[in-house]
Amino acid sequence: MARGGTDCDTAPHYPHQITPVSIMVSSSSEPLTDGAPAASVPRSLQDVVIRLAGNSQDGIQTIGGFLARLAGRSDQDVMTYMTIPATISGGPSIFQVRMGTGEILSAGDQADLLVAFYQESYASHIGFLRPGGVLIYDSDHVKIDADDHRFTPVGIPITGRTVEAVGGSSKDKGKNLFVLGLLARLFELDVAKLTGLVKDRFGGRSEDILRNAMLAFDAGYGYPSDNLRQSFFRLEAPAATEGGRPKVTLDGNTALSYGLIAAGVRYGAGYPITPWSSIMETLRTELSKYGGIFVQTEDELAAISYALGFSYAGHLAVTGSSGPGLSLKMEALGWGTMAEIPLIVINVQRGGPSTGMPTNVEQSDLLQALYGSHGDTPRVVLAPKNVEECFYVALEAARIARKFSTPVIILSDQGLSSRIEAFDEPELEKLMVDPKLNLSERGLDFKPYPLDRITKHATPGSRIASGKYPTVTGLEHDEMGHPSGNSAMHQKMNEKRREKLKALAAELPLPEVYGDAEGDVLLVGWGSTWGPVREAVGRLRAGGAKVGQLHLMHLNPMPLGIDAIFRRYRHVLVVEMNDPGIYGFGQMAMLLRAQLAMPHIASVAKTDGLTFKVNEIVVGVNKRVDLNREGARA
Amino acid sequence: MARGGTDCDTAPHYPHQITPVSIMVSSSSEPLTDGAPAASVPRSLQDVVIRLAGNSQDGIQTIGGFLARLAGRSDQDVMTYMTIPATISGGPSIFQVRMGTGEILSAGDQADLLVAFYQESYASHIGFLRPGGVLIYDSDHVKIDADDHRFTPVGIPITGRTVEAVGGSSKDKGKNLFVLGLLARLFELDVAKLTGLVKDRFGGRSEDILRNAMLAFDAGYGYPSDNLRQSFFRLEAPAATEGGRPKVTLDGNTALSYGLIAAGVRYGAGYPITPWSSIMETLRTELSKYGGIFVQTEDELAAISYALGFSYAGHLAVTGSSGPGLSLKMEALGWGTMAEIPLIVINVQRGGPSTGMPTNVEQSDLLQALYGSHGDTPRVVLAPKNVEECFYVALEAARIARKFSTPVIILSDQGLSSRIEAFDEPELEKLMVDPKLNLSERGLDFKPYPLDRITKHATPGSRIASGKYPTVTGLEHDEMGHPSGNSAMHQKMNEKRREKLKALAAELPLPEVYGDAEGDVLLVGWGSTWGPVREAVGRLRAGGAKVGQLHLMHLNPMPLGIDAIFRRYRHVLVVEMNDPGIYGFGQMAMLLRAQLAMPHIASVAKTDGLTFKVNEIVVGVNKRVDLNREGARA
Amino acid sequence: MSSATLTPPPAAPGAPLTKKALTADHPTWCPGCGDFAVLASFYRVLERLQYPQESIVTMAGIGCSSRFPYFVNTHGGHFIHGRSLPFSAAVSLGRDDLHVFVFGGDGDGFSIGGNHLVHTARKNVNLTYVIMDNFVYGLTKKQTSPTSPIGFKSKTDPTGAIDQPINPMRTLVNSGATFVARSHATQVNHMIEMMERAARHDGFSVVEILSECVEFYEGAFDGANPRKGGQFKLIENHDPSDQVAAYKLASEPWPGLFGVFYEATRPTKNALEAGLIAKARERTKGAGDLELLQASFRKAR
Amino acid sequence: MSSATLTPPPAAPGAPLTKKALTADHPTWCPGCGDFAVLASFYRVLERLQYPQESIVTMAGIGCSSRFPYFVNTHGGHFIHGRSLPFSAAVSLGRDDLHVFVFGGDGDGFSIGGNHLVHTARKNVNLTYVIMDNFVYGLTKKQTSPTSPIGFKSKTDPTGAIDQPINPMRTLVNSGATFVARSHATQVNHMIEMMERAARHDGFSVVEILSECVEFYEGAFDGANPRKGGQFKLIENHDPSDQVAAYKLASEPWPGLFGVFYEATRPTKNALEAGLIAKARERTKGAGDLELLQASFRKAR
Ligand SMILES: Cc1ncc(C[n+]2csc(CCOP(=O)(O)OP(=O)(O)O)c2C)c(N)n1
Ligand SMILES: Cc1ncc(C[n+]2csc(CCOP(=O)(O)OP(=O)(O)O)c2C)c(N)n1
Ligand code: SF4
Ligand code: SF4
Ligand SMILES: [Mg+2]
Ligand SMILES: [Mg+2]
Repeated sequence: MARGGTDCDTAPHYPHQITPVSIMVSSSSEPLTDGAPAASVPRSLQDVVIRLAGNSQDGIQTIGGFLARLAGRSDQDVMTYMTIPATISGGPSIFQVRMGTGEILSAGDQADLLVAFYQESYASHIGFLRPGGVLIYDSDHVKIDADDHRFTPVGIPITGRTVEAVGGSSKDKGKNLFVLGLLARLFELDVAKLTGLVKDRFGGRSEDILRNAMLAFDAGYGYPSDNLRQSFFRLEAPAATEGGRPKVTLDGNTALSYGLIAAGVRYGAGYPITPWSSIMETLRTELSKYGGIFVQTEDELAAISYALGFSYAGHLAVTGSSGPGLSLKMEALGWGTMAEIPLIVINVQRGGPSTGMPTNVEQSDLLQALYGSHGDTPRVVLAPKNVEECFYVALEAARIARKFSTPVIILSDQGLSSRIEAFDEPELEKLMVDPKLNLSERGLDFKPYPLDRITKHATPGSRIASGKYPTVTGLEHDEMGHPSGNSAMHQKMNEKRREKLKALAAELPLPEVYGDAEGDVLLVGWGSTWGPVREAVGRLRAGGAKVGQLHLMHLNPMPLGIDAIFRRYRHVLVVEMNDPGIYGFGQMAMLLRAQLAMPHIASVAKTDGLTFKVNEIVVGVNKRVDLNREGARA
Repeated sequence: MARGGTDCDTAPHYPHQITPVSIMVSSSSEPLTDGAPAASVPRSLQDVVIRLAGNSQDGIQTIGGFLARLAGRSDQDVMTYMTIPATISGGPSIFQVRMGTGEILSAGDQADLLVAFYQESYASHIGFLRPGGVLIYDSDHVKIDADDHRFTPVGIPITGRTVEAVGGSSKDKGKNLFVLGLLARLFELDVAKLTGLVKDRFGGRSEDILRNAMLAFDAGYGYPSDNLRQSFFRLEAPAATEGGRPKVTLDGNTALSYGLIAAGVRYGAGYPITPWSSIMETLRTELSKYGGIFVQTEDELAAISYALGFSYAGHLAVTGSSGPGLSLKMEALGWGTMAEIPLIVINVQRGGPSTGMPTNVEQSDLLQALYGSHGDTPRVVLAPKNVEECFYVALEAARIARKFSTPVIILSDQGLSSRIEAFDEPELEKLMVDPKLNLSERGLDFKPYPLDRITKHATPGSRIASGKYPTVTGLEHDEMGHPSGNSAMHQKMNEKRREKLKALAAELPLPEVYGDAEGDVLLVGWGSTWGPVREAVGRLRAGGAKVGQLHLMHLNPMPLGIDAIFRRYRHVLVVEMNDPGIYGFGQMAMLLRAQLAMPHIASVAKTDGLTFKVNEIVVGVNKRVDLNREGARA
Repeated sequence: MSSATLTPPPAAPGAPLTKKALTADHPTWCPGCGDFAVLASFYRVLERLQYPQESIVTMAGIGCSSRFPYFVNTHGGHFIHGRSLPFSAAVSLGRDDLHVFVFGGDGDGFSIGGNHLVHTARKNVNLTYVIMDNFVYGLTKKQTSPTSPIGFKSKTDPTGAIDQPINPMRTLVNSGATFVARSHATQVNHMIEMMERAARHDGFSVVEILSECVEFYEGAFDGANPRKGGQFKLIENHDPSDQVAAYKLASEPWPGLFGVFYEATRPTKNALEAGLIAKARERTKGAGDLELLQASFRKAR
Repeated sequence: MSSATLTPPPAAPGAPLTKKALTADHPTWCPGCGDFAVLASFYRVLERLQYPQESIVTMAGIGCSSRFPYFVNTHGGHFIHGRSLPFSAAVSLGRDDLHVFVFGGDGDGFSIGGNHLVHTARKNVNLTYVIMDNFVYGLTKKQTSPTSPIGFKSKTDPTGAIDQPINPMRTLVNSGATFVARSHATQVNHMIEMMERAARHDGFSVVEILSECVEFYEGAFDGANPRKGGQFKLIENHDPSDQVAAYKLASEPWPGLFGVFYEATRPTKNALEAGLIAKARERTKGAGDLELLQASFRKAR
């Protein structure tokens, strides 16, 4: 099966690289490939999807990350997707990179190229390769189905060649870099940049490690693949890059962390949990540079208590967690609402309920974000749609928390947390918020909880001219913050806490509808379903239906005017990754139906722990709406 | 102002008592009363409302309790209402008793008789006395407004006479019993039963205490009030009592505790919090008699963990709390949903959010009960409508928990918890559930989580014939309970957990509509608003409108067929004690709108921490619905 | 609202801080409650310390004792049950210019809040924590507390408590707190001394004060009250820096000893975090916030 | 599902309980993880104890170590992070016929679960708790744990941990646990002995086992491993019923001592609650449940 060693085994020579911009893939059969090819017309791709399938120990996340970073550096759009085994000692794992010149909206429903390290990788992922796609497999480990002619298989003794290149001592470590080299050659990637990334990563360690890494890379790069390269992938010169800002490639958790820093957040507290942890790790590392403190606490109850304490002390603070940890924060969060303390709470959603599916994606904590605490606790809830918005949502959360003196919850998710995307470097000069304590003396009429205005606390350390110091409390209270058992006061303070959210709603811009402004179906989404929904809108419109997309970042309160938009469509389908519940509606669909009582709001919801595939949305829409029949009726 | 001592100061002689059944009150002016009376036509009352207003130290709760117990013993309906000061060292406090022969549905919007111990009591509560009502005040403490002719004031030197009767040593302790004696004479209450209650209560303590209590009682009873009595209150012979069961008078928390015992619940755990505590105190005291254990834990997180442990060990267990404590239980409760453990969780709702209004009533934890945990956690939520149903709801909760292997939340409230009502003694012979462990060997095909059936756990201690022992876990799992990261399995298990609630819904009876079966307005309620809503229906119908009432005990899932009922009314108004939120709908209204998307569902909601007055509902309905105009249109 | 009439006119900046300026609402405790004496002593401590009024923060959890901050006219407040320490630790860490005092009961501190106590102590966060221990749950009206002795009859142990109570001094000595003392609410001068020393201590300092709940546990501490025939025995001949010796002292039978059980110097978390910041700033050579974040983004290009 | 092929046929009732019957899934721990040895030793302990298989319950919280119950073919499971003790205490209290074992890590037990540990211990609930202490958060991939030593570099302390760690032995000795021992995952026989003694102890028994996380804290316990040049020093000449002496022993510097630090007899909560029931039944003269409840209602007439 394996094709074995070939002719050219010399040290590679790097040609002058051009940045790949669009990639032409032809699937015509050439001698270097195994078996017979399927479709053979060369076709132009706007983008390419590469899936690397192996075990988590093989370092495929590492080379996937290199590819994504490289694409970003080359002004391409990129999005990655990975799975992490839930077991501790590793196990099957994938990394998928999609890159191209157009706007990349999802990680791709199908791969153009699959690299399979093991038999299991081949078996589990071959179904994901598009017909006519290329399969590169480690011929030392994988035996493919010779009768499967849908793909173009290329067997390469990855293990053998790596061991050969690096030397016997290091077992098969380095296979990932061999593959990186191979891909660099195939796609004519910018080797200088790529090896720069490799050196950045491994340079800090021992000389040996870097040397071995480069040996493996060179072996892959030098592996005779010219036939394959020339026939399968034709790389075109890059389009002139726009004058715009440089691209950066980050994962969602890092983007969110940087967003917090830009927003002037310098204090926080947390407790580790997947997939939230990397935010606290980043902040713990970064904040001291900015003069701030991030505390790892004994549990999540303490974490939010610390965060509220920091905020009370005048430093808008952040805490966060994932599902189980959020549940533990609900009592203190209610205090934050009652005492009207500005605060940012991040929830990186994962599969629930309970410990659930810790390394899978889900959007099932929305209702908890709104209603998780006892009592009437009006909540501000935001969700970013992609990695770039992870950065901006932090700024918006901080703005709202400060202006309305309230906790703000950000719902990110496991998918966003680890996926890498390229986006325009933010204009920090304009965005940076300078955190400052206001310790000025407060006037004679100072009251922290005036019934007719939004609460503004006096930071401890501030003198109060009247000599009457305010208190913060979770008991119902009067305008000075002193406990009050007065019935009318309770009703008024409930109103006060509720009405400020209405004031916020009134200032929010109504998001623009993408696609058709009226017609058959409006697809409504929130959070990370944005990309797949947008692609689905494209496909549905291509099929002749009139379809629009409305995507919400402000989940509660919502901007005004959504009802008018909804009325322009025959169907409103809310696409979300949660369970449709006993009445058949996903969590956001429930909120919208409750608010608007419009029976044409329904759900496309699922909870398989995986990001929506574009096709799943298209199928979901067609299942609920007979677009043809209706189109005919219209 | 005080009328001073009068003629007859001899030891009282108890006439042969007849049980008062209906009470006639006339407000004609008689020599014994101060000032001029208001309306003076004698009128028959179906029931009488007595409000005692003093300080919490005065023991007015005690005598109120006696009155309520007495009424119950006399086969009358009764309902009480009290306020407890939120401060520790006591403060203004009231106890209100409403009793009568008809069905008593609420504690009454207005009092027929007000007893005011202090100036503050007078000032705060005179507005609650109906025009023409009788005001008895302690003329040693209170100076009334002589120009207020709306009421019939009767000044009595309560303090002086009590001190005189009991002897100087005991300060003014005993005023409450003086008043009890007075009321016994006025209403011709059953003195034998009443003094029996007094002896039950004080007999256990020192001789002195009981003697003093009886001295004070006698002084009140002997106080010359014959004029007043004869002219104001005419007591009629009791109607023949129905052959039915004897009446019992209990508060809601005790009824709930007894319901749990009847349901075979023998284990539980909790942490003190007002107004939940008395349930745990009762269970801690009672369960050992039944061979059970109730553990006071270090906090609420431990409490629910213990309860889940007991249930896992085969003993359906209970935990409970009020608002803040419920928030702390949300993580473990999610585990209970995931692992499908039968469990009863009681939440005695109080004013929220946060520490809120601990001694006030509210229904603002409904959405938390449904959505307080992260992830998709289908929940069973029940609420009792009155004290009697506190007993039966426990039986229903236990039935559901066992049959569907699921946590069940019972939402009671502060109002129900402490209010005393009379109801037919339950037929325990038929109702008692015998708790039994099932330690039989489980068959070869045993699986705790079969996809096609409802989960039935194998109690530890049971042999498993296959030799393959099951696990319980909060991770997503396969049919044996072993963790599974499989996407399809997650989706299927989510469905399994959701579908069993649908199965439950299908077996629930649709509650009957009270009042008009179609027409202008359907008033929907849940929990303790039942009584005031029912009275409001009566008043609205008396005004000519076509009004019905639908009251839900099963809040989630709901019985099927509610939509059809809703369609028969032009307006559906949900009456509840919570905040209408940023979109204008109370919590239950939100759920109904989300489920049914019917725009004619709206809210009559408030959060002043007090039970709904009947009139507030009537006014609330009229504000939202122009019954006259619509009636004309119809 | 109700506090309006009770608040004194503000002291001029720089004027000495008096009890009058510090008095806020009239305490809502039961007449005779031990907590009154703790409050009065605390006013005296603040008069001695003379911190600027606006720099004092008094916080508490939930309980009778935890209503304390309402009666002290400074910044501060009432957090949730059992978690006043992490809240207040953040106030201290975030604002080294403030003087942070935390008050609470035995239930708040040793039951629901027991873990936070231990972890705040091992972190040695710079603040003073006063536990008003009455061996009972006061606010919720007489349930067994983690310090209720075996046999104590409460609403949750009608036939007498059966669980072994915790030993506050042993627990505190072991926690890592760097100042641990014990006092009695009837011994005003001792109480003032202990609280003042705790306040002046750099690090996490705790004073447990036996403070009688006259409503639900009358006479609980008579055994240590000379006026009630008890013995108020002070610690003598003890090296307070010897943790094992302190542990041993704390094991004395009821009513035990009073005074400072443990006192040590160990870097506070406040100082350690300041150290991390200083080191980081050294590495980044004083770059401004904008520069720093720009550099991070540059690396992500 | 995956476990289907791994489960052995059931042992006949009465047949001796073997490791084979006790083995469930293949552990998902990293190769070399110390927890493997703890598991193997636990099988041996159960083989020695010969409890009926169906009467054994193994529970855990969340963490690498807490996956333990999946690998033991008995009733049991995986509760939430930090709260396995109250859950398991109820299993023990509710069912005196069961043998309850609880497993967990240092984060689970001393961080988020620290308070439950103390309160389950003071209540002396009859169960055995094994803490697999690796001085790090394993499952979440290398954050500082409450036992991580100062200076340990983790993802949350990239320049080294700064908070003073807790001392597990001191904390356990003080907690009120009635059996407290310490062992090392490389010392199999010692570990078996400690776990067996803990299991046979009537009351709350705890064994802390130093169990290396080869992935995130390699070599952490070499100092106490003779094969790695360390010293495995056993406790000698110690009266394990002397709590203060145990506290002192627990204060020895790293790597400290191994063996039984504390062992005492004190009524278990199981026995105390049984006593309450017996007394109540005496008072009610053996009335049945129906009669009892009827009597309560009669009083409310
Ligand atoms: C989460 C939560 N659980 C329970 C309560 C009820 N609660 C308030 S104070 C208190 C305990 C009071 O005892 P302690 O801390 O000793 O203070 P004391 O009143 O005796 O001064 C409890 C259980 C609460 N407020 N919040
Ligand atoms: C409420 C909650 N918070 C956080 C987590 C994430 N989490 C899982 S295990 C763990 C700690 C693991 O450390 P340890 O208990 O020492 O066990 P180890 O993995 O080292 O054996 C954490 C923080 C969780 N599952 N639940
Ligand atoms: S109940 Fe006890 S602790 Fe509370 S105020 Fe009264 S005496 Fe003090
Ligand atoms: S991460 Fe550490 S503790 Fe977890 S299985 Fe691997 S070696 Fe063991
Ligand atoms: Mg107390
Ligand atoms: Mg660990």
